[in-house]
Amino acid sequence: MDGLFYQISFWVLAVITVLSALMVTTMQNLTRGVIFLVFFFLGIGGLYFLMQAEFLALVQVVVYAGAVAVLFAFVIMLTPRVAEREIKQSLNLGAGFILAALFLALVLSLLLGQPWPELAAPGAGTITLGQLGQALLGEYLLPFELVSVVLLVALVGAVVIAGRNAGRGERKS
Amino acid sequence: MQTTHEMVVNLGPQHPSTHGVMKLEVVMDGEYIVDCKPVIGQLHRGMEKMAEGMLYGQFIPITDRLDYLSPACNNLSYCLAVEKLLGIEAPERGKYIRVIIAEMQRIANHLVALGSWGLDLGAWTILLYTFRDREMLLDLFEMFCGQRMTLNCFRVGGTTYDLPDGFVEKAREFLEVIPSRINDYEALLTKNPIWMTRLRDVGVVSAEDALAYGLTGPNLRASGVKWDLRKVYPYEVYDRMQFDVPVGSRGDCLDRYYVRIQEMRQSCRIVQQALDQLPPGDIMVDMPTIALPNKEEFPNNFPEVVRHFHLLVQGYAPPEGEVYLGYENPKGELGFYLVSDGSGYPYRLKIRSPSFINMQIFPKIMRGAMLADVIAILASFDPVLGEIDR
Amino acid sequence: MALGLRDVALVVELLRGLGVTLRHLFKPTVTIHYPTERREVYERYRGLVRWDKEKCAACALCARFCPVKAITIQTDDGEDGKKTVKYYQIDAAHCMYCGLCSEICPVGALSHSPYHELAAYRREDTIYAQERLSGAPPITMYR
Amino acid sequence: MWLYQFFYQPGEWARGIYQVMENWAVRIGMGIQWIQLIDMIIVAIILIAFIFLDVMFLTWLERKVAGHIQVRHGPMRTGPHGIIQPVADAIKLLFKEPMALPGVDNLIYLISPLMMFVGAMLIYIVIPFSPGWVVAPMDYGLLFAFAASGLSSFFVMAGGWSSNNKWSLLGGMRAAAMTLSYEVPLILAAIGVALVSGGLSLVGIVESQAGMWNIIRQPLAAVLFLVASLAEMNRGPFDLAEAEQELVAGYLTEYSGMRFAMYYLGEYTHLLAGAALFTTLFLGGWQGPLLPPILWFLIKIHVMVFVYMWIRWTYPRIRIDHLMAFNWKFVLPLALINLGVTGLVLVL
Repeated sequence: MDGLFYQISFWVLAVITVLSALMVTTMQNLTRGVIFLVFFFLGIGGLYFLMQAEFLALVQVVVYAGAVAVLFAFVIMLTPRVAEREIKQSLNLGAGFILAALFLALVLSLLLGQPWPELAAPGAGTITLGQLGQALLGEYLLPFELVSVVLLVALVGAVVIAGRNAGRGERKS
Repeated sequence: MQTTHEMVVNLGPQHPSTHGVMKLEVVMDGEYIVDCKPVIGQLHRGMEKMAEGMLYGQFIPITDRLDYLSPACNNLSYCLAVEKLLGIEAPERGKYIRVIIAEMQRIANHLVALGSWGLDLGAWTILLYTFRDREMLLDLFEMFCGQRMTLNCFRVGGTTYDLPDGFVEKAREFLEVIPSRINDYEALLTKNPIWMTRLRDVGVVSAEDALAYGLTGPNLRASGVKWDLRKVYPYEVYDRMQFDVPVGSRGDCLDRYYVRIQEMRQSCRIVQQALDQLPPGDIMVDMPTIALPNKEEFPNNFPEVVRHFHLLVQGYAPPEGEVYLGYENPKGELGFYLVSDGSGYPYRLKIRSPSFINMQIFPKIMRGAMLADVIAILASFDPVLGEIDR
Repeated sequence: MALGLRDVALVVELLRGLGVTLRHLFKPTVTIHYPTERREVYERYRGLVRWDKEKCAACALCARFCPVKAITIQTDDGEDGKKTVKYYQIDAAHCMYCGLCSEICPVGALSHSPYHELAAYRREDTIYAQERLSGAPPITMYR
Repeated sequence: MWLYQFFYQPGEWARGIYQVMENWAVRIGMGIQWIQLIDMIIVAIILIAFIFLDVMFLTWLERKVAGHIQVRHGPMRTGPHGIIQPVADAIKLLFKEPMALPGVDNLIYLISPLMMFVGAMLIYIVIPFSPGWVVAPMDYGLLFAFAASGLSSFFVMAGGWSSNNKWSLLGGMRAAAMTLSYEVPLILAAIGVALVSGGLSLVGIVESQAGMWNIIRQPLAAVLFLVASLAEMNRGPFDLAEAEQELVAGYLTEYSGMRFAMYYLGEYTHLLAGAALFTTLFLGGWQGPLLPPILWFLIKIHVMVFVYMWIRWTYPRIRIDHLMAFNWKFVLPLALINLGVTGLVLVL
């Protein structure tokens, strides 16, 4: 598990993820930001792979890199005059540093306190797809259904809002 | 309320599916068309002014270039107009030959229209099949008058060429093959759900609108108006031919497609009957003031030579007056309005080209359609820019 | 959308369309490979115009009647009062091969040849003057 | 015997080779990882070589099939029956001058063809060519294939957007909308198969089809998968993304030279991947009576590719709103019904 390739690929993926996350935030041109968002999601997917959570990685790639990024791109590309506007970086670096330092302190304090769990041997802690399915439709059936109802409501809401100015083209004639 | 960002797009002269150099300035809101303005004139050659400087006989090859997909029909309608001006008629055999070639030209025209329409909607293969069948017709034209597209085969008062010997057999052979080919197109397209959903209720033209905008030809008949000049004013020998006029019901693209397919079948029937009733006899009206003399007996027969030169330098001198004659061109009613001042040169020639008139309805039916429909509607009217710009 | 249940039966039509294309897949092809194989033009084909110097009576009827004025002719009167042709030229680029000139020539000096591959690299080559007006045109690359 | 093992039990043959390499490496004291690295590199080279060669063959096949369907020859001049045409195309595209366009967002303009091609090639990692010949026999193979194909649709849109041209914007938008909405029935149809053969791993699916091919057990899912994969590949009656007649060339309008070649090859890799997925899911991957498994797999793939081409050259293009309505009102419900029925059948 922790051979040479494991180390190499871990560091490569980590660099990709952090760098693209950085680029997403600092990039002025919005569409480029979306591209780096896709690389960011792929990087995270790769990291999940390394941690043997294959199903999670694939869902991450399918849902995030495949669909959410496309929706982001749709929003940026289709709403008029959004893509061209350059996002100016706010210049008060001072406030930025302070906030960052505070946040870092908070995270470190949490992390160092906890005992680092030894990285589980492969296959021990990970649950197989079958168990995941059983759990989802077994004990956790109610929360699963509730979540799907919430999603349905969101879907119907989106359709209604989008459908309000339908009949495009005709209204002009 | 801030409208979404509207795009002005030029379905410009340089576009794969505008059937020539027509430019459609289209204002689009997303995929939907808000407004559309056709811009023409790129192919204007000033034919009507050219006619004023030419003798009646010289202008015939120019009419080939009007609707370059059906040159024989253009020649025929010009010659008929001049004959009406001169008050003469072609002889029997001449009329039959003209009808045969004109109806074959109609089939060839509809084949091109159907092929390029299928191509515009993504069905690549239908284009190749229709052009393969049109090739047989072009061979027949080449056999008859020596050219495949710019035929220049008819003259005022008849035709210059008689049917070559192998022509009738080859034409009959063609008539056996073509019905099965049309069935192939029908199998490929007519009930194909994709083709139907692409064309059903797209670019609907009601009968009143069609008449109000002056549509003619298959586009008018698709809207349910039974108006075919070959039946209304049967000139040449159309009154001796049994054929029926296909008429659509809803006036949408699918009906225009249906009318053209049926018209091809009817034209085959006409050519079949004309070939059966082909009478012997001469092919040019034997009036000295019209027909060119026979060249063999020139050296010794001097008055004939004088008449030959007189005809070709002065041209025929039609009586003063004006005439208008509309002919059922495959695209609609192609009309020639001739004003003559008694000299050999026409005083004024106005060409009523069907595609130019049919095109006026584009802005009305394109509004609210989608971009893909614009292409389908454009192809359903089968415009030819040579005719629109003259 | 128009695809109601009635249209579901149209799936058979989709298959029929596939049948047609499959049938055409095995049909012999109809195309010819142009430069290597050629199509014989028909006997009445109106190709490049040929001019016969002896027959020509220098009446300039053809130059006058040509709709696009592709023919230029210069005549001078010969010894025994008969007119002869000093210079005769047909611009194959202007000519639209309508066949009117060969039809009206009183002495039949103009006739059509089956040559239609008249592309040339220089504009002057499309102008066929005196001697080039008879016999075959210069060999084009794809002959 | 060696040849028999090569063709008929490629799995053991590959393991034998690996053993030989391993003891050789141990003898000269090289670390295990380096052996795995070399092994991976060799496998990668073989896979990419297969993809490139087969894609070039596909471009040739497409032009010949299109030709003969349209009663004409297709390329005949480059080599006997135009065999060298793909090489000629590749060289031409190599030397075509890629235009430097004003107002083009260069980063995305350059990345998207590359990433689209990568996305299309990722699918081949999980496809079982023959027993043992799988780059990564993951037990979520099916899900990985759809993740990879979903990825490339994003870059088609990014390419369309970044080439700063109205037509390609429209093309890109259409492509994204289409691939997104047709991914759902595609996955549902594939899940139907996974239900029947129990498990998501492609190798398992192929083995479960030993008795009867899935196309018989899941005919409706096969048809739906065919339709949805056609839309996913922007081919056939659904090629709205680069509808030449409407959008001039859709998202490919501003691409020329090698960049266009990347998109073009990406499309054909997608076609091959779609055909390969269809064979593994429905036509029983490498199962076949007489011939070696690898040959069976290739034959089935190219039969499927022919079917895809045959459909493309027969039907007109569907309109964008019909496409959406066709999906949400026709293909998706059918996929759900199919899933429900399969579930019921399995439970009872």
